[in-house]
Amino acid sequence: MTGTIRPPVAEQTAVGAKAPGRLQLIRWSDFSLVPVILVLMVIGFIVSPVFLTSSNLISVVQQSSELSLLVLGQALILICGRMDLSLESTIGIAPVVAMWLVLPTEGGRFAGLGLLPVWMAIPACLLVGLAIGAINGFLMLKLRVNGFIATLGMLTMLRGLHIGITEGKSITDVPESFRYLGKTDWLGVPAAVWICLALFAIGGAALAWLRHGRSLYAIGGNPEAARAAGIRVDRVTWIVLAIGGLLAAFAGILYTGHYGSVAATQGNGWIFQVFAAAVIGGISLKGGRGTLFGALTGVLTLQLVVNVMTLGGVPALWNQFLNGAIIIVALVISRFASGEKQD
Amino acid sequence: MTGTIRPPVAEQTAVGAKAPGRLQLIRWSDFSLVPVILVLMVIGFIVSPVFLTSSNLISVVQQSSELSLLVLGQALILICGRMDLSLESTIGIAPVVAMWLVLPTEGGRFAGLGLLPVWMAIPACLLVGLAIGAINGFLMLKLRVNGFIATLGMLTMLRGLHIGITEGKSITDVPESFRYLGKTDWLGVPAAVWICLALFAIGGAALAWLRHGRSLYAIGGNPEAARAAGIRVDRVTWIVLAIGGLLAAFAGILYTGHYGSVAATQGNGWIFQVFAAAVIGGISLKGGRGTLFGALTGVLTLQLVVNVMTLGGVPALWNQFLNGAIIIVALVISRFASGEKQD
Amino acid sequence: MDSKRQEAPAAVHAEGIVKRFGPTLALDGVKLTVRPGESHALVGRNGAGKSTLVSVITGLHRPDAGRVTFGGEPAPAFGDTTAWQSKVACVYQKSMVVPDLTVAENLFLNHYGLDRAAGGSGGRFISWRGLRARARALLAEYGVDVDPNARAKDLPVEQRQFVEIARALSFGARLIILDEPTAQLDARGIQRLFDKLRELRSQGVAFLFISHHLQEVYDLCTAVTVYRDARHVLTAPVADLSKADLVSAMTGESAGTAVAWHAARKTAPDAGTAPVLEAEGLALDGEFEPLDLAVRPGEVLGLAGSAASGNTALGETLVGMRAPTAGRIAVRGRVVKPGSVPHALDAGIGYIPEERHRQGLVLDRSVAENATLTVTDQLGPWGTVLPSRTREFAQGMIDSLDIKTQGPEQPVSGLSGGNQQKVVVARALARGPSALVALRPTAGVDVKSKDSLLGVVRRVADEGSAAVIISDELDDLRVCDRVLALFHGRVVASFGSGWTDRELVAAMEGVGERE
Amino acid sequence: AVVLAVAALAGCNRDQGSDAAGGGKVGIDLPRSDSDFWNSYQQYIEKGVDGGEVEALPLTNSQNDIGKLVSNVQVFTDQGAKAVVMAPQDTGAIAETLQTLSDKKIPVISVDTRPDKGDVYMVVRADNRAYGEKACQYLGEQLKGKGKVVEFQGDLASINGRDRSEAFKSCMDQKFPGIQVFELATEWKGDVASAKLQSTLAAHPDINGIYMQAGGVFLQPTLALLEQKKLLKAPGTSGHITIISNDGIPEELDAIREGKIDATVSQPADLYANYALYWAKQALAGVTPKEGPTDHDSTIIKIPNGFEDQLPAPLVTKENVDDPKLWANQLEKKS
Ligand SMILES: Nc1ncnc2c1ncn2[C@@H]1O[C@H](COP(=O)(O)OP(=O)(O)OP(=O)(O)O)[C@@H](O)[C@H]1O
Ligand SMILES: Nc1ncnc2c1ncn2[C@@H]1O[C@H](COP(=O)(O)OP(=O)(O)OP(=O)(O)O)[C@@H](O)[C@H]1O
Ligand SMILES: [Mg+2]
Ligand SMILES: [Mg+2]
Repeated sequence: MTGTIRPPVAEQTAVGAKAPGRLQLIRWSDFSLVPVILVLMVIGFIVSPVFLTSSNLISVVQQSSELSLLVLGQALILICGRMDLSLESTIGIAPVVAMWLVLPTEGGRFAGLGLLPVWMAIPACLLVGLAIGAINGFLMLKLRVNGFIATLGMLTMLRGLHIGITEGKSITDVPESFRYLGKTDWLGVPAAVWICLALFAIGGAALAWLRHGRSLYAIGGNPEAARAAGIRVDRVTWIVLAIGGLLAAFAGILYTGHYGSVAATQGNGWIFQVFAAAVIGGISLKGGRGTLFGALTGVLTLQLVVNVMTLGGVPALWNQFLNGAIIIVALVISRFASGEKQD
Repeated sequence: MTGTIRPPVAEQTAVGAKAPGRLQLIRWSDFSLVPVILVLMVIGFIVSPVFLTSSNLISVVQQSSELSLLVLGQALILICGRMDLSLESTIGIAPVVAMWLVLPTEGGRFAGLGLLPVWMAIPACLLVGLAIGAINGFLMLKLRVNGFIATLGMLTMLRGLHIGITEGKSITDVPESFRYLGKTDWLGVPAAVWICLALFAIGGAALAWLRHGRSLYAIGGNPEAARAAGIRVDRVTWIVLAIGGLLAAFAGILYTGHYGSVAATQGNGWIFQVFAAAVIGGISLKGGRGTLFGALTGVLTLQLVVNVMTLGGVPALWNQFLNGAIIIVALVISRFASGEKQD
Repeated sequence: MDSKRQEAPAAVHAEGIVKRFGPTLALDGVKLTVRPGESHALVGRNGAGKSTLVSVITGLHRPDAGRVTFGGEPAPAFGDTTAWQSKVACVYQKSMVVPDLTVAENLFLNHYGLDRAAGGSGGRFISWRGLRARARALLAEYGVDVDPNARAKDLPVEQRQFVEIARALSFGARLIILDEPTAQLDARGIQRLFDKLRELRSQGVAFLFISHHLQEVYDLCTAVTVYRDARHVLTAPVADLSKADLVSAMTGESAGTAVAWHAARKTAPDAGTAPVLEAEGLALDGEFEPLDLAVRPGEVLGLAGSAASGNTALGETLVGMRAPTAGRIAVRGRVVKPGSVPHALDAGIGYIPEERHRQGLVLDRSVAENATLTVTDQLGPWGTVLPSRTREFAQGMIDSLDIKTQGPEQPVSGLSGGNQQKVVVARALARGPSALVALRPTAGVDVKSKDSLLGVVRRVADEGSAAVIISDELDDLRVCDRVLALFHGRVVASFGSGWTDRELVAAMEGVGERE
Repeated sequence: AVVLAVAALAGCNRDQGSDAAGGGKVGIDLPRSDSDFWNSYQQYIEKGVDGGEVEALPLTNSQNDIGKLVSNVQVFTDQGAKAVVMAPQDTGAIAETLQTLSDKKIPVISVDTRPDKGDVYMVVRADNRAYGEKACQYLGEQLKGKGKVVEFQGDLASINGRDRSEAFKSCMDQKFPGIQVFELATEWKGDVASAKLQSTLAAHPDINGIYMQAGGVFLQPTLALLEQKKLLKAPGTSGHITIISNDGIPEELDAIREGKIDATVSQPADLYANYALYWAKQALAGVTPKEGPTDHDSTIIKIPNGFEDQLPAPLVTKENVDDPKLWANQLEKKS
């Protein structure tokens, strides 16, 4: 009896044997929005023949690219059981600070400090994003204040900083390095789209197959248990928050390149879209559940809705109403398709 | 035989004994913002001698009155462990629908349906609020979708409905009944302020001394335990959500009276303020914790900050930045003053 | 008189109860009858359906089929929990306190002594002063020294459990259900509870008592019902049933012979060999005072102590969950960085935490993922975690620990409590620890599983590792080669493997300490 | 119901789509739907389109979001628009899009704002700076160069608001140094404006004048507050606060008639719409605009990236409030 009781130790089993069925990395619930997307496509096609042209579809995905990066960052943060509202401001303030540091003190419309050489613009921007994420981490993990309100404060503060620095104007003298990514096509599809897809793929792979990626689920699901299992909960959370800021800053670079300037309202009001996309895509606000693929379908759904409504010429007055209605409908569909209560 | 089955305790002790200290209905943490308010008052006094005049202070509380009603509703909802973002739109849509039903089909700038007599304006408005809360309850409790996103959808949808009905214009032909409360003074203080204080007092008393009020804490703290204790969790939650909508509609009446018209953007962007006030005031976003008194101090703190900044002539460009910074500072202070981690 | 009682309607009678949770059939047409004044035990292995039945007969779950009567009358409508409460009071297996509320309020939750019928004030408003006084008196009756103003979440587990028990018993119901009430209590607490129950029984109150400690069944109960795999197996007077018969009814196998894991009476480990796990001057302010420990290869050390003895804190310090205020810990001579679980893990310390739901499991994730949480660095090259290796590894664990599950992919939340506990053990063993620290490893685990879990601990030691069991359950401590008894943060006694129950309990209770 | 609506829309739109090849269709984007002014603009646009001025694709609305605007323009080009009418609220960020459109040889009519960069066929606007200056001039004259004036600024991130603020400020500084200006940032919110005005009034009860950058949002809250404070006194009486508004919506004209406010700068929604469509038609016809005065009381000037039709923005006071040429007086009441 005792002979069989001793459980295997990891190294011993490494040789492996017949695998009795794939480990379900992907659940059906992750695909719950796919039918919605298909229905939207059919409606789109009925509404306008333009819908299915590659140029329209490419423009839909390109317009999704910046939002999807925020959703990527937010999804990672949500999976490990936190929230970061300030991503919405980071997408604007990070490029602003970078340009402030880089642009010359005179000559342009926007007077910078000229402290750094121009090639530093992108690194500086990313660093600012990282720093913002790290500050959020400090507030949540060291001071232990409520993350929702702390990042809400950051959101307001950073937006204020943005307006303070730019005096409410958009910055149009954007360094060439920023423009490049927003304007270039690779294989006929905007570079930004490829980059987003790549980042989602990397993120998804890390969550599925890397030990640190997998640890996010444990941390979000039960931080105490994760700690007892030897996961450095605070450190990982902090890194994830910083990565969230980094991704938002990168989204800021793409946005700036895409529209050729840093808008004064860059990212304003996006955070609700971000949450809606993530949750409709199956990410739990309580942490520990969801996949990046789901989040991506969430973004696409919302973006397709907007596109179809535009093509369909929905009266502007009723646009927002439909938008809200569709969020609710998508939410209900995703809840019943996945069969899980969402509490 | 059965007579003695009752454990003897209850009768024996009903007489009670020496009470060594009040039952802590109010904890120190509820007062954590009081020092902040005092400091703000000192700063205000230094900044401008006008600050401490009764007319200025009355204006601060009057401006807080509509926001504080939303906070009251949200606080009740948060205490029982839910959230309602759509309060932000309810404050606008409820008066709009009421007027739509009441105002004549022609003659005014805004064409109503003229379905109801004018005296029905206020009851209709309140009913609309109640109905919105009930719909939120249906989504959360029957369909079991995520409350945050469902009410976010409602927020967007109701805002869209508002714009759709009013065609984006403000409604200025407001019935006299709406104006009355916004304009009247009782004992030198606006009626709205008295009403708010009364509602907070009633709410606070209900939470402290009524069975159904107390049950909110149990529901928010541990819904299973609440159910096992015989509390009708879903029913109570539903009622609380409806009350939240009702309070928001009432706030809409006060707002409309106060500003003399239903603005197209009435309440736009308030929900973050509402959450910030509630959390700074010690209400937990996880449910089951906090008092209405705390929530009220939260509202006052935020409103005093705005007042002091206006009086101090803070440059407009840096207004928002300071606003955000102050949310964070107040949050940190309230966290350390109460000594509780806020996770 | 006996026959007269037979004719009185049953305090509760349930029959043909069927309850499904998705694909799981939790109850398959079971029946149960508790007569007035009877103390009735319900036993069965983990996942047999006991707690589900409790939920059904207390009105928390609606059965898919079957019918429940109280005293011959049909049960109240589903959802009318208040009506159910007048029929039956219950201490659930799951904690049913509201953590942020005070003890007084938890005791009178939703009643507040307002109902005149129940001897209350009949007023509309809650009288906190009266409530507090009544709470204090109620607690005093159980000898629990708790401030009624304390918040429930600040109480130790044991006192919280007493709050729940006191609440259930104070309703004055004729039928009281206790689902594993003793799992969180120490010996003295159990004694107090039993005294109270016997007193109530003498007043004619009926009990349904669920426990995995069969001895308690024999101590307290007159009749027993056994469930196995969601079915009713037998109901019999306790006196007619030997312990071995009871166990074989529960497991469906003829009772095994001597327990396999009992401390092998081999020669005590050679004092000369270097200790595997060593602690010097280890102390944590407010929990335990400086103490030295040394556990040698092949040795299982028991740290016995009741709830307030500080033994839990000691265990958590050993594994790095808490940082000691003084002292050092070493494994095989290597000093472990204090207060760091990853370092402790690398040094070879394995950890079975006390409360599985708090520290042991990520409930939403799969069995495979939970079981491999500590070995994610060994399941693939370059920090990857290969699904195939994860699955294989988990399958191995499931087989060897006999975990009842649909497969490695099933979320842990769908397992029964005992099987969940086995997943926690699997997680601790996954790294092949040289020193295993187990806190109350068999809490809430059925007899058979308990055997196998303790057997695992024993085997780990026999293969040359060291093990520390921190518990107040005598059964757990029987595997140990050496037992140290803690009282108020100090080691008060030390035993070899030949201790008697009485000695050890006395030491844990602090009787005759500081000789 | 939503599905039905979508299907219905789908149905009617399909017809339009199929004959798109027939003529030069114009894509028209509206900047926002929550303001009186822009909704009036929309009505005039729809009237013009229905009247056959141009053929238009379904109207879109970019909700004050540059990203939405860009995607709407993309949709227009996908649908084969031959000209685009837009009102970019962010004059910097639209540059890329203008570049793209110019590459595709699609002329752009920019309404209300002058893009910083990128080619436009015609900018149709009344100068926001002129609004600020007119308001300053009027207040300065009424107050005889001294006193205290409150200015409700719009959103600092809005070009229109900023232009008005800057022009107002520089005019006040240069021409009326005796007037003290309190600038209140409001984010275009009436309640914020009311709260800040109340605080300012507490500190300076002797406020003499108010400049509201947008009547649509500030008018009613301000009047309500002044009424409550009993500060709403008839023009000419002592303690009268001179109020000048901006927009020229019907409610403002009513208020002028009732003597509640003194003046407003009328932002000509009708002219915006009419000349936006007019220039779109000219662009489709391939006409090159000429500099100089026009037949509609405006001047066309050359700007670095195109032309600008500077529409008149009349100052409305009690004297001319009933002028039928004012756009607000042409709106019939709802029936
Ligand atoms: N809420 C639920 N959802 C899904 N399955 C459930 C649920 N509750 C119980 N089950 C299933 O019902 C079965 C019986 O569970 P139950 O809790 O009644 O066992 P038990 O006899 O109390 O076991 P233990 O001795 O471990 O307490 C289990 O296998 C479990 O999988
Ligand atoms: N969400 C759920 N999904 C599926 N099954 C569940 C769920 N929750 C509980 N169960 C089932 O309910 C049963 C009871 O679980 P519980 O946590 O009460 O432990 P238990 O069975 O009483 O075990 P123990 O006696 O060891 O404590 C388990 O068998 C479990 O399978
Ligand atoms: Mg159980
Ligand atoms: Mg159990």
